[in-house]
Order: sequence, then structure tokens, then C-alpha cells
Amino acid sequence: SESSGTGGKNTEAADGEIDIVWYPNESGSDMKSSRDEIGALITDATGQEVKHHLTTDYAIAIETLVNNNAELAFMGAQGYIEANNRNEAIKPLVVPTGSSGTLDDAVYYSWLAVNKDDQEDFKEAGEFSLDKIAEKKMSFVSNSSTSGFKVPSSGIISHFSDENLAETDLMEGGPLFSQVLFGNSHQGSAVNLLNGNADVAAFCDTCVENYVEIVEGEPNRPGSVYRVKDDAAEPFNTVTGKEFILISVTPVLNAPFVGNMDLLGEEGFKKLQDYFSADEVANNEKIFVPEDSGESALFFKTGDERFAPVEDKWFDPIRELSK
Amino acid sequence: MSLLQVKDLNKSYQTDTKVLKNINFSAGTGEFLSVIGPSGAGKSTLLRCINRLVQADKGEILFGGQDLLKLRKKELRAARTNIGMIFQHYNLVPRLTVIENVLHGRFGYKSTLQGVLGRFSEEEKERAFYLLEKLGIEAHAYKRCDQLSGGQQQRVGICRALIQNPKLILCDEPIASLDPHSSKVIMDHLKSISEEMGITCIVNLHQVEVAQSYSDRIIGLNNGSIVFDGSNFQLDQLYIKRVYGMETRELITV
Amino acid sequence: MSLLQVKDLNKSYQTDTKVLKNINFSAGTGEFLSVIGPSGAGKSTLLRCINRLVQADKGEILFGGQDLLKLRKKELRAARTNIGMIFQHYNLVPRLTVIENVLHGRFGYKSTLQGVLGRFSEEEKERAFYLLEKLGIEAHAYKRCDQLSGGQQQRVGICRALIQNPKLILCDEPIASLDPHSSKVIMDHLKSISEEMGITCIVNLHQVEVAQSYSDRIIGLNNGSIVFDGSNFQLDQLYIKRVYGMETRELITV
Amino acid sequence: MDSVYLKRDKAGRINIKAGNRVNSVINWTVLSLTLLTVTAFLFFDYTGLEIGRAIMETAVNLRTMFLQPSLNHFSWGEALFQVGVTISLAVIATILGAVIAFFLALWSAVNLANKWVSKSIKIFVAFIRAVPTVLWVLIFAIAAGLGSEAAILGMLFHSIAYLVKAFSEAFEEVDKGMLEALRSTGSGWWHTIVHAVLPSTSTYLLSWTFLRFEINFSVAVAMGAAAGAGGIGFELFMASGFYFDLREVGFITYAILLVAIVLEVASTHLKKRYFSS
Amino acid sequence: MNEKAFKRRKLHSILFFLLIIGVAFISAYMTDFNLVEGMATIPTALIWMAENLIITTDTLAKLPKILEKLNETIFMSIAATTIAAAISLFLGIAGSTTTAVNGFFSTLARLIASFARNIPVVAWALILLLSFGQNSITGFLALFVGTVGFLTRAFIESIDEAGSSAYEALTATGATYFQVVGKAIIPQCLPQMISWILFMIETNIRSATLVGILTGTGIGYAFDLYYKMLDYQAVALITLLIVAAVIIIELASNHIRRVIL
Ligand SMILES: Nc1ncnc2c1ncn2[C@@H]1O[C@H](COP(=O)(O)OP(=O)(O)OP(=O)(O)O)[C@@H](O)[C@H]1O
Ligand SMILES: Nc1ncnc2c1ncn2[C@@H]1O[C@H](COP(=O)(O)OP(=O)(O)OP(=O)(O)O)[C@@H](O)[C@H]1O
Ligand SMILES: [Mg+2]
Ligand SMILES: [Mg+2]
Repeated sequence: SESSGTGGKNTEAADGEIDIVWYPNESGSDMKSSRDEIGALITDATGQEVKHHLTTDYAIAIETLVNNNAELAFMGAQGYIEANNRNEAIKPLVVPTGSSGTLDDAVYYSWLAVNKDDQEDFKEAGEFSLDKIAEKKMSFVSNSSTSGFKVPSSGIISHFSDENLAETDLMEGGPLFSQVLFGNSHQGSAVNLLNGNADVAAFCDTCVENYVEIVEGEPNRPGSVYRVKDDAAEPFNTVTGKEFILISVTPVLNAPFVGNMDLLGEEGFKKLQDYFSADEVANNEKIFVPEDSGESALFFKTGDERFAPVEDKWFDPIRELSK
Repeated sequence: MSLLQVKDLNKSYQTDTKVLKNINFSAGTGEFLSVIGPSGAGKSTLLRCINRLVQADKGEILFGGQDLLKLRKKELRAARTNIGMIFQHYNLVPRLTVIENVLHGRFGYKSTLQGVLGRFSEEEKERAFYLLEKLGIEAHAYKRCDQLSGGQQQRVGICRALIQNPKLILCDEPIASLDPHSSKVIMDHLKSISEEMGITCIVNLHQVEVAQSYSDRIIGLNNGSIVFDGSNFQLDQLYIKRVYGMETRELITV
Repeated sequence: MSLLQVKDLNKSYQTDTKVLKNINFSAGTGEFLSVIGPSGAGKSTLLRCINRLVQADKGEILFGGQDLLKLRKKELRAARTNIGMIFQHYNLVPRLTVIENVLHGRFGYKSTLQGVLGRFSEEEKERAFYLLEKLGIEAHAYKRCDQLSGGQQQRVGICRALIQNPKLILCDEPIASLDPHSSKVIMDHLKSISEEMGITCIVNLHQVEVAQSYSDRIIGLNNGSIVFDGSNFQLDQLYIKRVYGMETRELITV
Repeated sequence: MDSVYLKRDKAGRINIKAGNRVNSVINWTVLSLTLLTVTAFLFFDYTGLEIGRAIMETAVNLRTMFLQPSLNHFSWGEALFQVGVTISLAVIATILGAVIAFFLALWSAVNLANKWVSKSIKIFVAFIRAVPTVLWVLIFAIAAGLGSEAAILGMLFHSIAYLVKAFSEAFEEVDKGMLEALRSTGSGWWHTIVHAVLPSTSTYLLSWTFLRFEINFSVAVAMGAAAGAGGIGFELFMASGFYFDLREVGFITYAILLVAIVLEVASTHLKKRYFSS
Repeated sequence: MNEKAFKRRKLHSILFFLLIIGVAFISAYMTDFNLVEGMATIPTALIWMAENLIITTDTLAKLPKILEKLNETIFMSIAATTIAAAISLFLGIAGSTTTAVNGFFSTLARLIASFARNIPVVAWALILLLSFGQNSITGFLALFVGTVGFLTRAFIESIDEAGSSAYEALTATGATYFQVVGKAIIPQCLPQMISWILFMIETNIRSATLVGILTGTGIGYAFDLYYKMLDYQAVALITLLIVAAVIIIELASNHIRRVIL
């Protein structure tokens, strides 16, 4: 059964249901088939019904898991770390890999982009320099986003290390930027840039790939230029044909499925991990949807993508960012 | 010549029931005329037809030679300045001061702008005070109307009507909400207005005895028709029965 | 022996002004007693002190031997069942039916639960109908009270008081809001209640003439003190002046 | 000679205003609100605002939204179901709220209850009312887990606070004479409540409750959007915040508007029917 | 009404109650709501609040920034309410049955009010945010629309209530429409209207939280930021400040109301 936020009980493990929480990004109805397929997988593994909880809010998703109100969640790396900080029993289960089928390329990319026409403003001696983003209007995704805030902001903070900035300083105009906007989604952040509300924007590659095409350079390289497709859907419909250029690209660890050890138990956790990482799942076209199918889904198959078990340690690079 | 002449007046609110049926009467200058009748007889409707707060269906209302029913909007405004009205529930603006309420009676003489800005001449204000004094409430001139007793409020209502310099005053049960003493004060004032200023007064009343002791003439209405029209001493038990549909001993008169 | 005896009753709302000053009087069984006096004299306060809707400051109210002022909550409830009250504005629950309003008079005899559930015995209902019939409004038994005329509502009020089987009925200006005919009907009913049923009636009245024509005895209040206590024919112009502080010709009596 | 009561201003003209406290407070209030409004516009943060372009775009967006509504991410059936969920959230919060508020209001009406009990309830309720509903919902969502309970409890708190105020005011307006009349027959407290207070205020109570239901419906929409409480509000949030699909937003807005207007017409009708005495 | 109709009325009340209970059960089923479990979460929630919503001295360091946001919200609410009131005054006069010029304008005014009130604020926030960007004007406009809707309805009722009696009396003296409206209706209704305006300012500060979350302005924005960072101490501080602001304004407006009404 599916519920958009409603219907969750104070679930203890004993109620014979597995509750799984989805982040807002995965809560759209076009992701429903993916969610249902994963639900079926969990039912196979545990013999229990699965109840999906859709959210509009990161904090609620995290707290639901932390307060033992759900067994499983699919959340960003940053969210996992928060959850793990608040409750030791929250552990990573599996992570979708890159096309190599290993954890090595289980990453996506966080971009800092500027409008192509303004690129000279951000160059020093012909090279892009982060120094030039000071005093500009900045757009992030949301302060709970890994690739849309956490990663770029920590990059910026370490770049301006002399100025002794804190994360909260980047959330509003003043210390570094003249103004800070939040697009509330990666698309929104990109649009903030393209319609001129912001001079620099942070967003991730996969989140806008449906709307833009590369026109210069290689994917995910600073200096590459992307153009909004002429038939791009909202919210890009007012900025079609506009071009932006990447000034900084940072890889970000893929989002994990995480489980609550207290509710699942060692054994249940292990069993789920095995089920998820099985070859059948990797070959299930409803979970890893072929890229050319034109369907929307959570995970796509371009090479050997699969779910791989993962340890808490793997997320240390993200932890480092906050330090 | 009579100041007001009502000819063949007819009125119905719903199409089926007639509230006023062929009303004919006239009132001379300075006359004090009472209208009595049981509840629902059409007393209020009659008064309100005269100054066209209610639209009559048929008939003529000649006032100073003009047929009021034929007047256009602007002419009607002008005609209404000559007709004051006094209400059972006073109909003042409770939050405003006494003097403001009295001056409201002058709007008919002003352009919209003058009125909205509240420009009143010194003579008008003096006249307002003169009237308040005459009715014995000048002490309350700067009080809000909702702080006055019923009788005092009714006197403000009378002042508002008088400042219009009307030729005719219509009173719809002016003392029905008042205690005996205040009632007497109000009736005495109305009487002196008609006698001293020569203003015609038409007064709806519930109390037969009051009507008899104050009026020059009484009109008895029953079910929309005039069933009595004569001087007060002509109104005997028989006519009272005709007006009210029951014997006097079944009424606590006064 | 008198049913009610009021001794040295004193009452003030604010500490400084006394509304009732040393009131002494008594009323016998079946007596019809009117209280007259100008506005603010303390008529209403007097009645309300008797059944303790208002707390008196000092004095005794002996009712059937008990001092009402000394009763505790529960005893007071029991005592109140013996005292009916009739109000100027009827004080019915307008949205309920006539018969429901009448039956409200029986709550004093019921436990909380019985009363809340609205359980009434068949005898009680029959008695209610009997009373409605006696006052000529049984046809309206199932109408909502707000659909009745003032006079009819007051008769419902009387029924509500009578169904209590009271020994005493207090009436605070029962006819002040009524038209002449209804007033007469109500006063006639009250009179017959005291005569036929032997229930003592104390009636506050504004109209001297009404008081004179109905009462066995009249009490005149002025400014919190009794200034007249005697039979109706003893109340002459002089006393009226003393009660009202002005001449009769300054009043519209009745 | 002027009457002693006549007042003149400095220019010798006759005053007609009372110059009392009420008028000065009214004038003062209007003046300070005007000044504050002007100040507000001076202090506002206008970053990124291009008024001309913004208005043009708003017009375009409104046209897309209202003239080309369509459903792209879910079906009619689901839309209907989600509207049903939102209405249900509002129904439960309203019904529970009304029942609880009824009793609290009895004890907080000064003409029916003890002065101190009344004061305490009123202060407590004022505090709850001051906390925005969305905060209650978010707090419950975190503490009690995702689900209708959080949303409903959050809305319930506010509904109770609002209705206690409305109900107790209705009770306080009950004709004093009526209560006295019953008291003078020897009736007890509960008798008076059930047979006099309740019948004479029931239409007010109903109409306030209905009004709260209208409010709760729009709150339920907003909570679905802001706190993931589900229902059509959640779909609205996804359509606007994640898909930026104005056409779908338009469709959902029409659906909500339809329900809201039906509710409003129903409540006006109820009022007309029961209040025009 | 006869005895039968009387019995029928009783039956109707019982049916009405059964209907309500039925609707409640259907709704509970639709939303998967369990009253007992719901009530059981209240203590959990209270404990959670007691544990997490603590204001520490660390939090107080954020106070100046939060106060700045609160200030923006208060100004936003006042400006939105006052300007909405000016417009609602016209709509209210046009919409009230006492002062209506004609049926067309009356219906139009009511229709505008109804739309303004019922279009969900979420939708407005989106539209405005897309074109006006993330600044005070967006929040101001989002509050403004709903306020026009609400105040128009309230003003219509105030004017209707102020009654036709003075209107009638002034018409009878020969006064024009604008004289009557300007000199009788408005002075009479003004205190009532001011009371509504004050009420609306208070309400708007509360709804500014939601509007702020949706449009990224004012105190709601600050709330959202800290909430998403799971910084519940700051959330508690913000909540407390909102409560304080609302209560202060409520007290002030109660005071004004007591004097003018
Ligand atoms: N605005 C109205 N619309 C419809 N019917 C009306 C209206 N005003 C009065 N009536 C009806 O017209 C009839 C006469 O009413 P009117 O008010 O003129 O009587 P009245 O003699 O003044 O009675 P009362 O002594 O009670 O004031 C009544 O039957 C009344 O119901
Ligand atoms: N609840 C109250 N609180 C304070 N003062 C009161 C209260 N009730 C009455 N009074 C005052 O007590 C005095 C007597 O009032 P009461 O109502 O008993 O007079 P009354 O003779 O019944 O007058 P009326 O004929 O107007 O009904 C008046 O001065 C009145 O203002
Ligand atoms: Mg009349
Ligand atoms: Mg009295």
C-alpha cells in the first residue's frame, strides 16, 4: 500500500509491516513503479508487507527513521550521516553503483554554474576562480541537500578558509554573497541562474539532464557549456535556449538505502542486504531501467549498475566536509 | 389648500396581498394627524410610501402641488428635504455625536462633496444648537448617541428632522419604545412643533388615548383601508371596534 | 399568617449607592400585590432579591417560615421550585417549542441526569397541556417560541411558572412589552391565578391605572424606599406624586 | 450669546466632533497602521525584483495555470481520492476539535463557569492559538512519526483553540434573562446547559464549526504541501515544487477551489436558513 | 408544527448525529487514522518537545538574525493587511446588501473575495515565487491576496450588521448615496473594521510562517532553514518569538478593541 505521508503508525517491528521512507525527490508519482518494485523486493526478502511513506520534507524523513518509526529509507549521503549521528542503529544497506558495477564510480556530480555570457566575470587570468564568486548572488538547492548545498558550500568554505566562514554564513546574504537564494529543487536552483535572479548556482548533473544538452566540452568538466533544450518542460520553459557554463564540478557519493538495526535486527538487515545486491535485482529492468526506454525511474542501466553493500566508513569523505 | 393630498394610493409587497387599498386623505398646513390601527394594518407602509422609502404601486401623492410619485432622483432628493421623518427606533448613527447626527439633516441641501467632507456652515451649527436647546438636550451635544436614553435619542431624531426646515414631519410610532414620562415629553414637543412652527405632523400611534388627546384629526386604518377619518371626539367605541376589530374593554388603551 | 415576609432588606450593587433601603413588607396567601415606582427605583432588584437571583446584603426573607437568605445551594434550589417568576421579556428559550419551555419549569424537581435527558412523566406532560389549554394557547404547543407573538410568549412564561406548582409568583413588568390587548389578557390571567389558585402574585408595574384596577394592595417604591403601602383606592394624586416625584399630568399613565 | 455647552475651536468655529478617547484611539490606530505600512515598503528587501517583468510573467503563468489545466502525473481517480483524503483530514480535526472545544468553552464562558477556571483556559488557549498550525504539524510529524495522526493532531490543537474562543463567546452572548429564568425555577447547571444554552447557541456552534471546517480544509491542503501530511496538498506540492508543472497546479487549484466554493456556498446557505430570524 | 413534526425533528437530530459519526468513521478509514494511537502519541510528542525544544545560550547568538526576520514578517503582515483593507473597503461597500449599488457589482465583489480567499496559498506562492523571486514582495503579495478575500467578507458582514436604519433615515432627509456611506455607514462600521484589521494582522503573522516556508521570506524562511538543519534549539527560539509577537499584538489589539467597540 502507498500513502503520501498519511497512514504511518508508530511502527514497532512487531506490527508485521516494513515502513520505508522516501525523500521528496523520490516521492513523485512518476517514481511510483520504481518504488513499488523495490517494495516487492523487500516483501520477498522479509515476507512482510511494505508501507511507503512519501515526504515533502527532509527533516521529517530523517526523524521518522531516527525515532524508530520506520525500518528503511532511501536518503542522500548527508541525510544518512545526520540520521546516524542521532541514532547509532541507523546503518547503510546498499548503494547503487556507477556503470562499472563497483563502488568506485558510485558518484554523481555537484556543479557550480554561471551564465555563459557572464563567464568572464568569474575568470582570473583566463581561468575560472572561486575567488570571483564573492559578493555575487548565489543560488543553492536547499540547505539539507547534499549536492545542492552541503558539498558546494564546504568547498567554498575551505576555499575561503582565511575568512573563517561557517556553513550558516552561506545561507544568507552578507558575509560572502550579496544574496543567497534557495531554489528548493535542483531545477529551481538552475532556473534562478538562467533567469538572472542569481549569478552563480549550485545543482547536480542528473537532476537537470532531462532539460539540457551539452554543447561544448566533455560532461562534468569545468568549462563545459550546456544549453537548455528548446522543448524543455517547466520550469525551464521560460529560459529555453539559454546556456550556462560549469565553473566547478565535485563528485558526490550516491545516495544509500539505509536501515534501522534496532527494528530489523542483525539477521533481517543482512538478509535485505543480500537480496538487494543479488544479480537478479541488477538485471531487473523495472528497477534498473534501460536508459533508452524513455521512462522515468529511480535507477537507470547504462552499463553494469547494481546495488552494492556498503559500510559506514565509505561515507567518511562526506563527513569530512562538515569538519 | 391642503399641503399633502394622497389619492387612490395602493401598495402590495407580494403581488397577491394588498397592504394599502385605495387610500385617500389630505392634510393641511400645521395639522396634527394621528394614524391608528392594529399591527400590520399598513400604518408604517403608508408613511413610507409618502416619502418614497417604499415605492407605491398606484395613486398620487400631491405635496405642495407636485406629485411625489412622479419625481426623478434629483427632484426626489429636493422634495425629501421638505419632509422630515422620525422613527420608532430613532435610527441615529449611534457612534456619532448628537450634534453630528442633527447636522445629518442638512445633507439634502448639500452637494455630495460638501456632505462627504462634512462642511457645515456656522449658521447651520448654530441652528442645530438652537434646536437642541429648544428640546432641552443641548447638554448632551457632544455625547455619543448610544450613551443617551431612549427619550433623549428621540429628541435628537426630532432635531434632525427639524433642521431640514421641513413642511411635513412623518412619525412612525415615535413613543412606542419610550417610558411614560419620555413619551409625554416627545408628544408635547411634536404638538408644539405643529402648533408653533406650523409644520404638519402625521404620527403613527398604538395608543388610542394618546392619539385622542393630541391630534386634530385621527385616521383609523384596518387591513390596508381607512375605516375612520375624523376629529378625535368623533372616535367613539364603535369606531374603535371597527379599527381594532375588538371591544375597548379588551384593550388596555393609552 | 403571611406567606412572605421581607424584613429590613438592604441591597447595594456598588458599595456607595443603596438600591434598596430597609424594605419591610409582607404578602399573604393569594394576595395580588403591585409594586410601582419610577425607573431605577429598585422594583426589579426587590423581586430578584426575593428568589435570590441577586444576593441581598442584609435582612431576612421569610418564606413559609424559612429564611431564604440563609439557604445553601441545594435547599435554595428546592425553595425556588415554590417561587415562579415571570419576566418582561418572557425569557423563554426561543428556539425550543412551547411545550418544551413549559416543561422547563419541572427541572427543579428532577435529578441532573433525568433533567439532562429530558425525561418527563406523562402526568407532567398532561399537566403542561392542561395549563396551555387554560391559557388558551394549546394550539401552539408544538410551535417554536420565537414564532409566537409577545402576548402568547408571556402566556408560555406563565405556564412555565405555574407548572412549578408555586406558592408565590414574581412578575417583573409582565406587560411592559405587550400591546394593549395582550396586556389585558395577561393581567386577567394573573388575576385569576391569584384568585382561583390562591397563589400569591407580586407584580412590578409601570402603569398606575393598571396597578389600581387589578391589585389588592400596592407598594410604591421611590429611590429604594417604600413610600406607599396600601390598598389601591388609598393611592391618590398625592401619593402618586410621592412615588414618581412628579405630577400625574407629567406622566402618560397606564 | 452662546449656550454654555457650545464649544468653539481656536478659529471660532463650532466643534461638532466629540474629541473623545474612542475617536482619538481610532485615529491613532489608523494613522500608525498607515505609517507602519509606508515604513514597511521602505524597509522591504527588493533583491532580484523587476516589477515589470515579474508582472508580465505572473500573467503568463496564471494564464497557463488557469486556461490549460491538465493532469500529467496522476489520474483523475487518484486526484479524487486525494481530495477525499484532504477533506477527511479536515473532517476528523474539525469533529474532534468541536467536541473537545465544546466542553472547554463551557468552562471558559464567564456567565457559566468559575472566573478562575475560565481565565486559565482562556490563557492556555491563547497560547496554543499563537503557535502557527504548521509548527504544530511539523512538531508532531517529527515526534510522532509520519502519518495522518501528526497532521490531524497538529490541526486539532489549533481547531480547539480557535473554537473554544468562538464557542465561549457564543455562550457568553446567551440571553442572561433566559439563564435567570431557568435558575429561578430551581434548575441545575447541566439542565441549563442542555436545555437553554445548547438549543439557543446550536446554530452558532454549527456555523462556527463549519467555518472552522472550511479553514481546516485549506489548512489540510497547506499541511499536505508543507509538512507531507498527504492528500491533494501533497500532490500540489509535488506539482509545484518538484515538477514545476503549472498545468497540473492549475488543475489541482481548480479542484480545491471547487471544494472550497461548495463549502462556502453551503455555509452561507446554512446561515441564511438558520440565522435569518 | 404538530406532535408528529416534533417527533420528526427529534429523529432528525439523532440522524444528524449518526451522520456525523458515520462521516467521522469514513474519514478515519480514508486517512488511516486511529484515535487511540493518535492520542497515545501526544505524550511522546510532549516528551520529544521537552527534550529537543530547549533554548540554550548558543541559540541566543542567533537572536539578532532571527529578530531581523521576525521584523520583516511583522512589517509584511501589517503592510499586506492595511493595503488589503483599503481595497476591501470598496469591495465591502459594493458587496453589502445595505449599500449595494446594483446586483452586478455586489455579485462581482463577492466573487472576487471568494476567489482570493480560496485559491490555495501554496499555488499563489509558487506563481509569485517563479516571477517575483525570493524577496519581501513575494511574501507580501501572497498574504495580501488571502487578506483581501477575508476582509471583504468580514466588511460585508459588518456593514450589513450596522444595519439599514441609519441608511434609511439619512435617505429620508434627502442625502445622496456617498453622503450616507461616508457619514453614516463608514463612521458606524469603522471600529468593527479596525477590529477585523487587527485580527487579520495577528492571523497574518501566524500564516506568514507557512507563507515564509513556501516563498522563502521572513520568519518562516528562518524557521525552515533551521528546521532542515535539524537545529531544534533555533526552531524553539523562533517558535517562542512568533508566539510572543502574536500574543503582544493580540493584547494590544484587544486593548484597542476594548476602547473603541
Ligand atoms: N418590506 C416588506 N416586505 C414584505 N411585506 C412587508 C414589508 N413591510 C411590511 N410588510 C407587510 O405589510 C403589512 C403592513 O405592514 P406595516 O409595517 O405597514 O404595518 P403597521 O401597521 O405599521 O404594523 P405595526 O403596528 O406592527 O408597525 C404587514 O402584513 C407586513 O407583514
Ligand atoms: N446588575 C446591576 N449592577 C449594578 N447596578 C444595577 C444592577 N441592576 C440594577 N442596578 C441599579 O440599581 C438601581 C435599581 O435598578 P432596578 O432595575 O431595580 O430598577 P427598576 O425600578 O426595576 O427600574 P425599571 O423600571 O427601569 O426596570 C438602578 O440605579 C440601576 O442602575
Ligand atoms: Mg409599523
Ligand atoms: Mg426593572
